[in-house]
Amino acid sequence: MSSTLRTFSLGGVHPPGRKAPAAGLAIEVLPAPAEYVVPLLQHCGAPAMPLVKKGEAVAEGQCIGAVEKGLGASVHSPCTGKVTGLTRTPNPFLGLVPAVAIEPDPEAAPFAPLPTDWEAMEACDILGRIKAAGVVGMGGAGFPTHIKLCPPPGLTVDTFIANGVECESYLAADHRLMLERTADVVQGVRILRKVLGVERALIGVEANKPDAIAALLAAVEAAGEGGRISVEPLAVKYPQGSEKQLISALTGRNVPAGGLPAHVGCVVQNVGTCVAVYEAVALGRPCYERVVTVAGAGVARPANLLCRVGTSVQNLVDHLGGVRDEAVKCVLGGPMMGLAVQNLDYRVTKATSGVLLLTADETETGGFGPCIRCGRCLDACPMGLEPRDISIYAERGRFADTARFGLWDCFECGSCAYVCPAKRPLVQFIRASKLRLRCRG
Amino acid sequence: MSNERSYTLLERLGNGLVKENPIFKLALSMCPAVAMTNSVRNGFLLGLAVLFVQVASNVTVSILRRGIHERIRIPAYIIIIATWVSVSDMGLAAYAPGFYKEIALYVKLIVVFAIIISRLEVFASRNPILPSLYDGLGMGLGFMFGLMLVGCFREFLGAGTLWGFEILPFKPFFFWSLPPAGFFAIGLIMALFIWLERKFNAWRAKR
Amino acid sequence: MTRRALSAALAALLLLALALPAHAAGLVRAGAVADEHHITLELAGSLAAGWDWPGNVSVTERESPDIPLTVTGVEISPDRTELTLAVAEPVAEQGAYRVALRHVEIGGVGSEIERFLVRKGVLATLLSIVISAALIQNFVFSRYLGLCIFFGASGRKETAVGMGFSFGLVMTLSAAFVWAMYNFVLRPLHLEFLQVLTFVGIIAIFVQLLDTVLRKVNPFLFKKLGVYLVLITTNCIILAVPLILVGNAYDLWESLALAIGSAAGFALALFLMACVRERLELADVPEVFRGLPIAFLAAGLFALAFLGFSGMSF
Amino acid sequence: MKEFLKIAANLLAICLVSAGLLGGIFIHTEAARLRNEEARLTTSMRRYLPKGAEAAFSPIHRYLVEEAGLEPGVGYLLPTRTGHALLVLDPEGNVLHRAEVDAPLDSEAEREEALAHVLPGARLHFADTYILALGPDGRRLASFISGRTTGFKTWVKLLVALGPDNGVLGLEVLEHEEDPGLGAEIEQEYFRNQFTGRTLEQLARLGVVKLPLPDDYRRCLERSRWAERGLDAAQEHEVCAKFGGEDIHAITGATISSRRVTDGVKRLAGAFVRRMDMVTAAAAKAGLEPAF
Amino acid sequence: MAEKLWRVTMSPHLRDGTSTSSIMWTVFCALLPQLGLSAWVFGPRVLLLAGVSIGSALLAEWAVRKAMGRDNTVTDGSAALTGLLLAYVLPPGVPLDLPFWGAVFSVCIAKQLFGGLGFNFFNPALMGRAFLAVGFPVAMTTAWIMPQFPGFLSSLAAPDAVATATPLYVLKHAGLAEFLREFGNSRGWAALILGFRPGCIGETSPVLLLLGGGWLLYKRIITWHVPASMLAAVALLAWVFGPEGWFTGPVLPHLFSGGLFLGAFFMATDYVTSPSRPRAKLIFGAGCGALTMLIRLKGGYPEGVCYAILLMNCLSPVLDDWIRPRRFAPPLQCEPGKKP
Repeated sequence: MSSTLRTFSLGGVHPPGRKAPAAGLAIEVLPAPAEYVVPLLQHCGAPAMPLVKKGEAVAEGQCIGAVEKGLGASVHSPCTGKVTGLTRTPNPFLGLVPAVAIEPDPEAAPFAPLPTDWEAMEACDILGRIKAAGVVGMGGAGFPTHIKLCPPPGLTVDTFIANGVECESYLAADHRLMLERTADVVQGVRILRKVLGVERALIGVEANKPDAIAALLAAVEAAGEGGRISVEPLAVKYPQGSEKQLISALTGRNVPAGGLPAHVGCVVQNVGTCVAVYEAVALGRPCYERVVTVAGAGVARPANLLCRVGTSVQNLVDHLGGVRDEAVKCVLGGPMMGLAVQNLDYRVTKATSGVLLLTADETETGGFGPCIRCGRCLDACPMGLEPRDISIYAERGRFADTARFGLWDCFECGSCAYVCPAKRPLVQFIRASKLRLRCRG
Repeated sequence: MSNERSYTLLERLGNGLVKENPIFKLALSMCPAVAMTNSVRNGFLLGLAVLFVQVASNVTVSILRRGIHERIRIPAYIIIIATWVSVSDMGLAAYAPGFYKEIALYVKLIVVFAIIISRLEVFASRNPILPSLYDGLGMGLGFMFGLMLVGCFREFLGAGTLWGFEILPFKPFFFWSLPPAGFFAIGLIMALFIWLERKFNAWRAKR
Repeated sequence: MTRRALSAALAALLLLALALPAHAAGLVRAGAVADEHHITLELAGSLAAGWDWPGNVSVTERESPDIPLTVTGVEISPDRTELTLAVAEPVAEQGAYRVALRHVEIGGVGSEIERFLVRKGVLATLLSIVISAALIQNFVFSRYLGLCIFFGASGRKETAVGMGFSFGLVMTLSAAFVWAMYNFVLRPLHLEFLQVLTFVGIIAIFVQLLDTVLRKVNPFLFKKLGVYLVLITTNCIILAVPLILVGNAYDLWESLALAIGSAAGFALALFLMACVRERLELADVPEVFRGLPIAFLAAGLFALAFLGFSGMSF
Repeated sequence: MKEFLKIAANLLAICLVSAGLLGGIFIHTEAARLRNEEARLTTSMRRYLPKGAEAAFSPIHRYLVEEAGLEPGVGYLLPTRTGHALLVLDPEGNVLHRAEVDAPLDSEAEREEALAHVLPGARLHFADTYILALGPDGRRLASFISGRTTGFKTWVKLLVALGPDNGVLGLEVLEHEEDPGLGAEIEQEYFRNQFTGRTLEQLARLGVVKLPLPDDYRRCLERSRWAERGLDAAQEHEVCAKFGGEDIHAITGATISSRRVTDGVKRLAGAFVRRMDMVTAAAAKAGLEPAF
Repeated sequence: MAEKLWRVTMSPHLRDGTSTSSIMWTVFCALLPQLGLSAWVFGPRVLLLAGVSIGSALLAEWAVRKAMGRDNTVTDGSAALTGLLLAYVLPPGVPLDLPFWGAVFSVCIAKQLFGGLGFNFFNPALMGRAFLAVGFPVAMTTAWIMPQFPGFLSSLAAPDAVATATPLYVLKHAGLAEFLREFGNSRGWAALILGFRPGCIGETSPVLLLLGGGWLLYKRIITWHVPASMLAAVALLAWVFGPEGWFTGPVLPHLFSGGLFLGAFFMATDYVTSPSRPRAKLIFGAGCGALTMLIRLKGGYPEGVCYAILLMNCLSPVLDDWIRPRRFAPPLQCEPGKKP
């Protein structure tokens, strides 16, 4: 059965799904914490400039950080309250980033949506709204959505792809969104299709979420888009959620190395982003909320929490009954690409898809051995690169030689390290090589 | 010539035997060191031939150093070496026929041993006769020493004998008297040299 | 495309050379030593019925026509165009044997006595010289020659390829020259004792000449190969090959085959060693073994592996 | 141009000087080389002669004589009582040619020249040389036959010494490329000496057995090694007599090499005896008096 | 509550269950049935040989790592596997010091001096064998043992096989006719296929080796490429270059009477010394097979698997270099305006 389903051609691995508890749990709303610290930089790019000062009162959804130029997205206040200070907060990827600390006002009224008839709007106006709402990719990378929606001049886009794959283990945030806000997903897809001016839209979902597929099919029918939005079940394989792999799986087109999806006529957005776009465009609500899966054997109670940007991880965990003693590792994001953090003071960002508290049984903690040249990493790499050779050269400090093994095409999905029997930290070697070469070059 | 340093016999001998030992340090002319060292005697005799050629050509080149035109330096050196090699070849064939049979090819190949021409180029062409003679002696003896050391190692381990005399009544490791073992013997002895040198340097630094 | 066709044609030619033994115009078309005790003859036509072998077949070594080998049986193929002679004494593929058939009628032509010399074909001989020099008696791993350059030029793959190529060029050309010099000058004049001097002189002059010509004609190639040219003069193989071809009294073609084979074998050894050493640079080799000592050990292992070719004969 | 001439003159001078030097040394050493070579050969051959026996070594050179359209003949350049003669026989032993040769025959070149003179038009290929040790009365004391046979890997070059009655006096392995430790053991005394003392008839029936060499037989075969702690003469004689009539014990792990060498010895000795018979008969017929 | 210390490592935080040592021990176990059979038919001394071999390999690994001041790697199983494989390529009657010296050579010279596991470019066990073959030639060519059977199976023994001659030796030096006389009947074939014939400790039973190899294939520790292409190359060449002329050769004797199965499934598939890409593996396997047949038919030894694999080991860095993974997509051409 699964062999007839489409998937990407090269490499890929099958990590254990471990989605069971979280996937069955409805999204639950996290109560407002005592303080939000909203990072002004939530993805690689330029940090937003703060628009508020200490002591200033802010309203929920008010823009508190804006980006004038460069790669960036504006940041909005997650609550009505008072700015208690401009500080810095750690970000697992980016180090210490500027942030705005806000103390919520418990009595404030909830955000009032501002329904708009988006179908009557021009595409560029919709794009403007998306930009103003600070929508970013909710899949994990947090790339500003409005930039992705403007393909470089000269490239024509003919296909929009909604990414409902969620191939990372444990995570179920997108799954729950597709189940509980199916109609919003479809609306988001329709909006984005309009922005891009394309007819064809695909929603790729892995076959391990049959309920989501069924719900989406029904919602597409209900929206009268039966012929134009197709829901595509895909074989389960990691990293299908990566843009290039998803495009390859759905369309058979391979994005050239160093190219954009637009080079093969595609634009990909996460289903979470579709919902955010829907909220921003149709309801006028900026992006400051997201669903975070908290899972792993180290957490007292797994859950899918709807929480606001700036909430601390500690808040999430405390709400769920705290941490078990066996937990040894806290990972922000999925287990394959997420980052382990040394404490729980990290803040939820727009890109935080999960918080995993892993026990020693679930995760690898031992040291690594020499490469035995088994070649599994070569077979696993979805990009057809040579992690083995990169790691061997990097281990001897010969970083300049690593480029010819495809260093720059690596998006660090971790498939190679997952299969490595010597437990070599291949991704670490790759990252170190990139860093070293960037610094030098 | 530019190099007017004075060299003494002792200094040159030390240089050839240890500091720039042709086999273990310069790693030049390894072919006989691998192929001809399964007995000390072969090593000694081939070393002797090399010693003769090295000294003779060093002296010859040193004498002629002002007469040889710069452009044909290399061909001239090669002809000089070839002459002395032919001399030793014929001499050995005539007066040591039994031994000559075993190493005939290698005696002829002394012509292309890199150590000889490199000494001519590096030393003899820039120095007067006496230092050149000393240098030839040093290098030739160093070469002979290298061959004999490897020979000792292999003959003792391989056949239980030294210079044909039975030391052990059995053959400890037949393997070492086989030709491919030459590579292993040289590799190991080279590493030993490096190790000793490091120890020695560390010891001297401590002093 | 053309390269592929060319290599296919070459391969076909080589196979042909292996497959086809010597040809002759007589009633026996071809003959070969099949194995240690059998010689096969391919007849030009079918053998007339009624012929029986005892007393009618004789086999001798070419060198000893007066000492007949004991023929213990003759097998005639069903279509009567092939004879297999069983011989009591061992015969060797490399040897040459005279076969005489008496009172035979083959393809309608009768003959009182039909003689045939069974030996290897020319192409097969040349091929076996090439293979022997390249693999079985590989100069580096089986004869332990050319080691200075072998260790000196096997650090990088590009160097190894450049060295192998220049070496092959000089080797082939100088072998031809040396052959001519020896056979037309030194031997007729009984100047064999000048062997070493002339050979090395020819090689040195050749290298110098190539150096000069290349510098003028193809500066690009010179830039690539120039460095190696000088080194070639101090490579044992370059002198060993002439000495061997003179010692074995090879003819011109055999000399060329020897030169090509040994150059190919040397290039192969260099290339393999370069691959290994490039990989060794990444390895955690013990401090004192870094560099030359480990290269020697690697060469020793190669030599052990190349023992697999020992005793091979074509 | 002047520069070029200077260089050329320079190089030429070096070449000429060295060639001259080598020429001089060659003339001096070549004579010594030949003398020494011969001395070495005769000493090694004398070991197979009775102690104190006076012997002269005279070679018989064998040639293949090819004339157009004919079965090749075999030419023997042999010493006669008066000088040398060339005797060409057909494979059956009938005389095709005979000629007295009266020229210096010391080197290959001289022989070639002399033969071309007595047998113009024929193509001669040198095949091999038998060396006979002749006593003062012209009796054959020993014959030395060298030839090659296939070994396990490549060729093996053998030297077989036969006595006056064509029994084996000894065997030497001159060249071989057998595996060290296996086939290469054919050069060891314990293998070679097993042939010593076999009569021609025994040799003809000689086989190879795959049995381990008995210890006391080995002691008596390895004469040089066990000389001081070995057996006394009587015991040795007894052991040799006991095993000497049996087949050759193959070298452990190298049965094929042993068998090939044994075959080679049989073939070389057989061919030699047959040829000597033919030559003696033909010489008598042709009115030649060979020196043996 | 004290601040909890969280472990920080790079992604991915999930790992596949296999580890270097699990792979090594799986291969080790896949080899064991053959050892049992050998102990049964050649006598329990075989177990002693294997024990000495494994023990000295482990000892050598420990000692040389200690001498070099490196961490202990005895438990990763690679040394034990080398020891076992070395014992497998020895004749069952060799003296006990052979496996010791062989293992010391394999582990110290062929592996650890080159940087240890992962950097040895020759299969250590086979290198050990090549070393023993030249260093102890007599024992390595004569120490064969005729299989002994418990009564009820004695009918499986090949009838009057010459003691101390392996089937391949008979095939090479006595000819196909003699081989067929000894093994040509159904009992002979059964003995060849089941493993009741003289040979190295670990090569006798194609059936058990195939089982072990099949298990490794099933566990995805090895892929089919190398064994399949090696067996195919041997079969093809054996058929083409027959003793009686083209396309007449005996395929089955060449497949079943040597160390081919051991080599194809357990030696040539060694990760470190064989290339990694499927296409390279096919070439590698075919090369092993071709060289095996070249040595068997034309070379100086009756069996060529060991040297064939060693010779192809020389080429595997080259093959790895030439045959690289196919990239996901070619790099972007410098014309951003057009779709590639």
